[in-house]
Amino acid sequence: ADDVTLQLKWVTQAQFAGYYVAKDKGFYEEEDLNVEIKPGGPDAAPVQVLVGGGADVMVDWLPSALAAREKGAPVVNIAQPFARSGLTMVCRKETGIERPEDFKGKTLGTWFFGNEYPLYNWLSKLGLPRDGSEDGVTIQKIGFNVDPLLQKQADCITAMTYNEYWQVFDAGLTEDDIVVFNYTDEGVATLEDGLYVLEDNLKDPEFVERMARFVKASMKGWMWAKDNPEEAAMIVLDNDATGAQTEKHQTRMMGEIAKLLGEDATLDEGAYQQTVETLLQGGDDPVITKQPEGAFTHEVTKKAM
Amino acid sequence: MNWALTGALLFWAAAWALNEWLAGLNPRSVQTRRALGLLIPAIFGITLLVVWEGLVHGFNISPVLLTPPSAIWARITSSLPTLWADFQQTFLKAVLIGYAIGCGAGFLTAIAIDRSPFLQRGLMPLGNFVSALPIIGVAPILVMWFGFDWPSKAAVVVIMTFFPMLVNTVEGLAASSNIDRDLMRTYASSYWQTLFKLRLPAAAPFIFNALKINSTLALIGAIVAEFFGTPIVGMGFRISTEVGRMNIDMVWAEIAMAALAGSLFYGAVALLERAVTFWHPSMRSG
Amino acid sequence: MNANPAIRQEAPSPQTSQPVVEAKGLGLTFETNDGPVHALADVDLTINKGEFVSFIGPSGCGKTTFLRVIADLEQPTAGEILVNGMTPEEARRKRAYGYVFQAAGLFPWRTIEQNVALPLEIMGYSKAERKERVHRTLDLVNLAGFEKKFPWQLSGGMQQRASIARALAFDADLLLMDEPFGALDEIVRDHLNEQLLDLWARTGKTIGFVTHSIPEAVYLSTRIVVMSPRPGRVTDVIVSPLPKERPLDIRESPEFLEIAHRVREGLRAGHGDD
Amino acid sequence: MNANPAIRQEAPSPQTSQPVVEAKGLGLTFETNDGPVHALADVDLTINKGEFVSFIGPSGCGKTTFLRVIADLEQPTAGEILVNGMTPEEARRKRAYGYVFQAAGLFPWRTIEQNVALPLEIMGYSKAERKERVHRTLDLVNLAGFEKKFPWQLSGGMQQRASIARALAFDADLLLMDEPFGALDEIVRDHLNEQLLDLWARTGKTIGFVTHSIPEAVYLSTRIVVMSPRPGRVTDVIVSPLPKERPLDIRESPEFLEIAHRVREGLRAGHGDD
Amino acid sequence: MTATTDTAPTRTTMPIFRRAMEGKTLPILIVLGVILLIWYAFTVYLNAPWQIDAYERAGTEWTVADLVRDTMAQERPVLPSPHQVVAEIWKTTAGTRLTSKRNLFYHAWITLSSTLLGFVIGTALGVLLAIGIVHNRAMDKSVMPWVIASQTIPILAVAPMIIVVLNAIGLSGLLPKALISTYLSFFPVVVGMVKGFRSPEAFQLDLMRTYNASGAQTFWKLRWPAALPYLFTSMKVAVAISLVGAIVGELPTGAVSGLGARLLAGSYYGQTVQIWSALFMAAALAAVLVGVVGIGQRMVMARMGEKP
Ligand SMILES: Nc1ncnc2c1ncn2[C@@H]1O[C@H](COP(=O)(O)OP(=O)(O)OP(=O)(O)O)[C@@H](O)[C@H]1O
Ligand SMILES: Nc1ncnc2c1ncn2[C@@H]1O[C@H](COP(=O)(O)OP(=O)(O)OP(=O)(O)O)[C@@H](O)[C@H]1O
Ligand SMILES: Cc1ncc(C[n+]2csc(CCO)c2C)c(N)n1
Ligand SMILES: [Mg+2]
Ligand SMILES: [Mg+2]
Repeated sequence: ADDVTLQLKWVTQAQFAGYYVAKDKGFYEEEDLNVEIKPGGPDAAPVQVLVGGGADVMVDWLPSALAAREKGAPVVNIAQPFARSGLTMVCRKETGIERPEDFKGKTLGTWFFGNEYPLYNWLSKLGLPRDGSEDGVTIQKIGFNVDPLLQKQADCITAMTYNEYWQVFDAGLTEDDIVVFNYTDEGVATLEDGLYVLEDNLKDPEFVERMARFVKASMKGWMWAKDNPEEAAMIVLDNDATGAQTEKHQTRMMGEIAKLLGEDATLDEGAYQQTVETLLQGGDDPVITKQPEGAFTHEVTKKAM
Repeated sequence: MNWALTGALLFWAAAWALNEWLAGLNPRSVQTRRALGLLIPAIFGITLLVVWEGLVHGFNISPVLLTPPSAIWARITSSLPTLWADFQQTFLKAVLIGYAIGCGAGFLTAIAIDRSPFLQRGLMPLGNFVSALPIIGVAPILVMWFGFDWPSKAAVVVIMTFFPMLVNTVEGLAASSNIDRDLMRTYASSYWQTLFKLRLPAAAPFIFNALKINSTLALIGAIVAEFFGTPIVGMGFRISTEVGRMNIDMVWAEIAMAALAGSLFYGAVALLERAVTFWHPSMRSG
Repeated sequence: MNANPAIRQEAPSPQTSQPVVEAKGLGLTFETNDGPVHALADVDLTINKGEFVSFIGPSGCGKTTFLRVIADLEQPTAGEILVNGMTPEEARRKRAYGYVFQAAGLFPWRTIEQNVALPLEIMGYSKAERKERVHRTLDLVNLAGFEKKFPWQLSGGMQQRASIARALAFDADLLLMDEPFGALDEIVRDHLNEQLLDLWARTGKTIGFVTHSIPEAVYLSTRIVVMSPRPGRVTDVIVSPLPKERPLDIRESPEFLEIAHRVREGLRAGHGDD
Repeated sequence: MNANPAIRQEAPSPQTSQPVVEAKGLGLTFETNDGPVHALADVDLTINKGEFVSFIGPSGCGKTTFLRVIADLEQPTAGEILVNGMTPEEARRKRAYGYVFQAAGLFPWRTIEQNVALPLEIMGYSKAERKERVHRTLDLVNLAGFEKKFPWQLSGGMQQRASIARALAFDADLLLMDEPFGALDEIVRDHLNEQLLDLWARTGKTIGFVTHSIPEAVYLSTRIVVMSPRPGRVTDVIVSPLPKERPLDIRESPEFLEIAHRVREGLRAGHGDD
Repeated sequence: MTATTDTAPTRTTMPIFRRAMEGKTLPILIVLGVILLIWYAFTVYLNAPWQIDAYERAGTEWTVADLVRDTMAQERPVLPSPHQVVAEIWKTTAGTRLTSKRNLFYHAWITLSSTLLGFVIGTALGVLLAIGIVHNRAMDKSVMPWVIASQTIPILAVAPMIIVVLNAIGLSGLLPKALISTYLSFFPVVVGMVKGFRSPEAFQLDLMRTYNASGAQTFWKLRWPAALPYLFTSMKVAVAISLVGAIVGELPTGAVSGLGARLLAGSYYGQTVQIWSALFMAAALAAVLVGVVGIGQRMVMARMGEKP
């Protein structure tokens, strides 16, 4: 069997259920692949792992992939299982925020590590400076949880529809207590969770063919997970080495993830172009400075079909 | 073997030989000796940088993994305003204030419990336990309690520096010899007179020991705490975000600044130590 | 054990017979992990004003302990002791004595001058008076000119003199000295012995002096107290017939040698094998 | 300065006149931050086989330095010195001497037995031989029965004897002792002095002995070398007329006192104020 | 450690109570009790705003007694109450199979193994460096300043990157985490051992010279035994800091398992109680490790004739 190492962007959770299912259900084996899945973590960049040769393929968000590309790490999108963005901004209703324009003078908490760019772009669209002034907004870097919202340290925080959003309710708030802005609805969505490889590797037809089998099996896993959310969640739980995940939360996450999946893994060039535009407009300190070339290929997905 | 690698290795060998020779010299004048004391480590440091540069070029290491010192230097010179702002936020606010409060509180607590052997016996083991709590566990909690700005980082620094100071001061207060304390007793000296005239001066080397340890701990604590929430400035903030943006040169620029600031801080405390505890046998030579 | 009982009794001091230290049935037992250690047992001794009393005896016989009891640094567990007619604690609070320890024990962070001024600061002397007294006592011990030096910049003998100056700086009439010259070489020691005798003669202080050296004890004292260990007892008290004026070579005189011999015999009797 | 020039000259040793140490015009200058320190200047001295030579002089006069030069622990900067006819370094490599330092300096992590065995281990003696020699030398210094004790379990005097045993364990004919009894009390010291004399008489070793104590020097030596400082010079060499058999109370004999007096005079002449 | 200079120690046999007060256990218990009380007070104080909010949203009537009870039983408290933490620790240690991923001991074991590996490498490295520094002037002069400077690099902050880069050059599994521990733990060992190797006095070195001892003999018979007390003291510091390194090293490796991963997972899913229990487990582990080194120290020192 051919070896493939997959580097995830985050810890083991239903966000990556498709890959775990494919491994668990033997879909990779059917394609004669021996896949190792490496979970990721905070402040570690999957791109570095890929460049260093620690993995063949990684799950990453398009903004950080494009940034890496411009910095001399030529990564290429070979498949895009997630067609939609799960990124939202969740605000407390009591702050008086009803529309994005009301952000003025408020404190917004966001994750960094590349996740701040869609927000920056949104704010510059809204004409709100990020300097903490009366007429602008105060940006804060928050950790990967919803405490700042609960403790009222921030008026709004970024949240994934499939994860943090639900933690807000778990903590005891209700739908009546919060206002949610979806990045997709605001036209500032970026493509999330795509599969990326190093450009040089694609020159090798054997590699391309191997990736095609990988993508095919992965998508089979994703479709299975979509159809069997409870079982998929259990598979994820089995693979979680921290033993900290709960069944309730993972099942719920799987349900939300299912809504983000596309029909197949083909990258939607429209969505790609929108992400690129978003990033180019990032204000004074844009993520990328020029239109990227060759940052994606349909070659693998075509073969996988 | 390519030229970059070979060059670096040759440089290394040459510098090593040079240092061996320099270290073997035994100059008479104090100035020359002091200059040698700076020159030898400097040559060693430069060698490290040259070898690093050689390795990066020689092995063609991707810039997203490791940047050569030359690129880091270029980045430092081109990003001074950012670096300065980060330095202000992390060092001038969080570190210095946290350091002062943490060391001060540790010192005063030590004096306070000095009169109670009971409290000492009860508090010291628990103190050791608390100081064994890893900061990465404590930092998020403090960020939750003290908010995003520098006070929460200062709080982390306070927690990190408090116990080393407490433990060392308590130890130092016990360091004066029995004879010296008996001497004070023959003068019918009061508690405070004995404290200020005998026990605190005798404790100074211990207190400085804590001040030195704390000078490096404080910086590390403040930087790590910034990983868990911060306004968008600060050395820890920059390090964590720039990794995500693949600006590894910027990451190293911050690291270099942290190391420099830390070394200078340490050096300043060491100089102060030399001035205050000039009388201690370990300080008398040289 | 004692050849001549006649000179064993307490002799009236040459001066007025005013007692400075009076111990009666004094005993001190340390409780240690290995059981009690009887450091002193049944010590009766009176030191009169103006006397120079040496204590000699093998290691561990309680010489230091006795001095420390006088200084209120240890509490006796039996008997009683009066210093200037008061309890040792009262006497200490009244700053009745100066104490010189074996090690010079100068504070290394203070200059010689500041070291000598230490008790004066604690006792609240004015700045001017401090200065005057430090000057005077440093002169007395021949250390003028070394005021600004730190202790470690001085030889051992000079340090010891500074520590004597420190004990002299305030006007205590009683001086307790615990092997003050033990660490010094013979020549320096001779020299300091001479100076100490001189000082004693000039100031009329009462001195309690612990030593290991027989010639030193004989040379200095008006009375020599020989002690033996386990428990620490006074086995012999020898009154010196030597005159108050004592040139160094009095040590080669027959009287001197005779007393020294007696002291040695007394010691030997109380001394087991180590 | 010296009353009797006749006994000042180098006297032939009582035994055969075979030189163990020969110094000619020996000088040693330390370079320090404050300029050169002349520790030894122009020292001429021969020590013959079987002699017991004491070095006495004020602190800092170079006694230790001279012993260290013999032991190849310092390099002379002038003149020359031979030990057993070799350079000091060769002699050291041949393990020609045993050295006893002022502090007993036993390794606290070794038992007495192991401490004495230390030089034997280093010199590669077999286990059986080590055992035998340790046993023998501990017997010699009256420490049989204390083999398994650690140093801190022994009194100061016993520790010092153990350190002498350590220097005796390998068969060096020359013993260099630098104030070996300086830290002990007088009674213990007397005792060890007797034992050392006895040992010297029995083994016929050559001994170089540094001391601060005049009676000790006179009591022990066949020859006393008086030194003076800045720079360290030999100012007087006094040959002892005392017999080889010396009971302790020889110290009260007139001959003894006379030599002691002479030594004291010699010392005083070379001694400045400290 | 006499507290006051002005009262002489009394030497009477003391009653049991006094004896207990002068031992360690009772003082620790009493101080611990006070800390627990303060902790409970803070639990109520810090969790109250949220609880009151919750009451108001739900429109329930509440009394102070309700508030106290409920603040101590929140699901994601700002500060969990001590008994919540204890219950969680109990549940995740005794309450689950030892080999289960949900067992805290399992995670402690993972962390422990990289701690120990890092500690051993760090100690060895520290000792070797110290040997070099003591025996070579050039090393002494050039390395020492950089050893100090190395500790001013915020390694904890760059650990994620280091781990990834180490992974990239083929080091994975236990070793990268352990290397973070090594980096932190070698420092106290170098400093302590340089001091220790230099602790023999000049005359002791001279003594060896009079025996014409070789460098190796001087090292093994003098410098090494003389340095052992320093070694143990530094190892106590090193093992505690090693643990911190191991925990930090666990964060970026995908927070797969170990106490660091538990801390992180607790933080992601807002499980304060889980964070605190992991924290306490870490501190307890540190205490045990330091204790074990202490026992080793006592055993070795006893064999080396240390005064009891
Ligand atoms: N604090 C203490 N606790 C227990 N035992 C003590 C204490 N202080 C002294 N001792 C013991 O009391 C005895 C007398 O001691 P002391 O110091 O008075 O002797 P010394 O005559 O001064 O001896 P040295 O000549 O060695 O100074 C010794 O056996 C000593 O071990
Ligand atoms: N390593 C050294 N560097 C510089 N000066 C030294 C050194 N060793 C000794 N001296 C100086 O050399 C002189 C002679 O010293 P030495 O130790 O031989 O004297 P000593 O006669 O043994 O004195 P003591 O009786 O105090 O032991 C002294 O002035 C001393 O300060
Ligand atoms: C390195 C890195 N960390 C976090 C995110 C943001 N994010 C995406 S999915 C997810 C899991 C929780 O919902 C989080 C936090 C990111 N994009 N990159
Ligand atoms: Mg004593
Ligand atoms: Mg000497």
